[in-house]
Amino acid sequence: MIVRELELDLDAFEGPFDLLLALVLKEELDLADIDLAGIVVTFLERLAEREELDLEACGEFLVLIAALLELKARALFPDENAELAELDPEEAAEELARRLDEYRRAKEAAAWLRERLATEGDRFFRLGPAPLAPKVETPLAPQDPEQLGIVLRLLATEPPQVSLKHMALNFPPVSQFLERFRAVLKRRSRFDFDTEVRELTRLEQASAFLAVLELRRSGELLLEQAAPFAPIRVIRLQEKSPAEERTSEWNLRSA
Amino acid sequence: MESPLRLVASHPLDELSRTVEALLVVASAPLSLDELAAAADAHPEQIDDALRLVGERFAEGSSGIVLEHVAGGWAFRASRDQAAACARLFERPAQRNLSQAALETLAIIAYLGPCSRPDIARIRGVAADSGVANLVERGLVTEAGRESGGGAIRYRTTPLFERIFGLESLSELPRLDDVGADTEQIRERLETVAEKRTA
Amino acid sequence: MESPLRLVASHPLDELSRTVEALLVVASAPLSLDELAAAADAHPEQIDDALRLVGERFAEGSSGIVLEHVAGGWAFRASRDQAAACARLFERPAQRNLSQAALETLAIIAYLGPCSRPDIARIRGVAADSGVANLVERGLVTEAGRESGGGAIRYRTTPLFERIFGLESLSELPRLDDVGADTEQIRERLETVAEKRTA
Repeated sequence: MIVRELELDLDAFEGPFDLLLALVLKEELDLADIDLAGIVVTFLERLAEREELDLEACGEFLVLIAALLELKARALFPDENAELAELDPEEAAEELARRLDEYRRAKEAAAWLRERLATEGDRFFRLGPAPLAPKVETPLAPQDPEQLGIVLRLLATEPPQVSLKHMALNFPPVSQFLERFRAVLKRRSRFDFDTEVRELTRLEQASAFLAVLELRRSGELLLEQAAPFAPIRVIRLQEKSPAEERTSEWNLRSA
Repeated sequence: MESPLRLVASHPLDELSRTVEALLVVASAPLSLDELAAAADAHPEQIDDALRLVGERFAEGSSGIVLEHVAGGWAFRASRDQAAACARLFERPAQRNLSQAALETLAIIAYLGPCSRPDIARIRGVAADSGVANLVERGLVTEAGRESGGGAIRYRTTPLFERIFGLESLSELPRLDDVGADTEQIRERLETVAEKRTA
Repeated sequence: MESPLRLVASHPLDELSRTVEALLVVASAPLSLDELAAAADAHPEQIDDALRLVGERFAEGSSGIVLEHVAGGWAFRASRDQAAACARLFERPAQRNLSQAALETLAIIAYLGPCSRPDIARIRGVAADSGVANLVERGLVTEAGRESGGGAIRYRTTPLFERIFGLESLSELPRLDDVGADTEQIRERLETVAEKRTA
């Protein structure tokens, strides 16, 4: 399966995954409008149609979707002092762009190598020694036994911590929060998103927010925010109250 | 070889080209100009001249054996028009059957020079363990020491890699900096988003 | 190729001799008449004729490469008058330094006693074994039975290893009290660190 040829049929986009990536990178498509969960579902469906698990496709897909998720999460929480990388938004943006670019370079270089392999495939040469050549034996000079102790000691030394924090983006499943918020909305007609997720890590909060967006998309709730950075109110949709009323109600209660 | 006063025997060019032929037919890897000069007991410039002669004798179209400059040295290979016969003699070498993942890993190692599995994983976003192991087994990459202080093992590409891909050296890899403009674009876009949100 | 009714294309002799040259220059073992015929897609009699032509082109005295008929078939070799140059190519000065991989592998086997390739790879934190075969070839380590239950082959160091490292016996290895009091402790320590390294 070729991931970049994955045919997508989303609300905001219809076409191959590759085109979607290109449009996102060219700013012609706002990631905020893209239903990433929909892409995952499409991929899983295609995957399920196959008899064998295509690990390579899975790997490639994970890289791409993780990058998109990260981009989307960053766009949604640009002001958050992201603990996941301890970078300020600008640095994070730069780091992300750099990494996406690095990966794209690797892919381009790989494409070049593949082409080269095809054009150079008719160059045959001998691997290994010639049939009638003398055997080479390279004698080893005397060695210092101290070297053995040194390398073993090095092997027993804990390696310096490599920061892979930004690699370990374990996005908790959005579905977990879908269930949770549905349950909350059964008990209460509205809740304060910030309060609800206060105890969670930033990553969990990101997932939780994606879940809330998903519920809004499916028409199960409404979202409200009085001003940028004001608390986000989540309101069960069945409740038919005009926006103004809800706002005033909120003001009354908070007064 | 080390002595600056060593007298280099004068070789009629023809004789020297026969020496070069002999050395190349028994060598198991491409030989550099210096290696050829040392073995032939001649000056590198003389070897250069001899190689020209050998190259004329063993050229694509006129001979089944072809002299080529590859992987930092000189070597014989089969002429391209004999590829079909060679393919019947050999299985397609494993080195030429590379998955997309393997090619990406190889590209990263080739471009970044010695780099570790965490480096590769960071760029590809997936664990590089089996991919690297596979390339090591095929002889396309090899260990190149550790990161400082007992860190991860680093890897580099081998001369075989250059030979398989027909590269005279790694510097023949195309530059990829034309992508740079896009980085700028992506960064600007991300910054714009950030500004909008914090405004 | 297996069909008895296969039509053999008619090869101008010159073309066929180029095919034979190509096959011989890529082969790592002498090729029999039948092998050459199969790969060249020609009749053995035609190959016989082509070999005569190749033999004339690559003859002692006129070329540095010489066609030779040996027990297993046909192969190229260096001409006799180039023996001195070839000897210089293959005579290598004693190697002074072992690679990081070789040194680590030797140290692990020397300190921990018989180890399998997976053991070594795990402790070194590499995905693939690179180098045990090389150490066996050099006579520095040798097989020492299998892991219990028909597991992987284990290796131990040899008397040559002790001689090269100037040790009367393995008990003379530099002490590693700071790493662990005995082999078991050292092994545990190495395995703990290895896990962290690959985590």
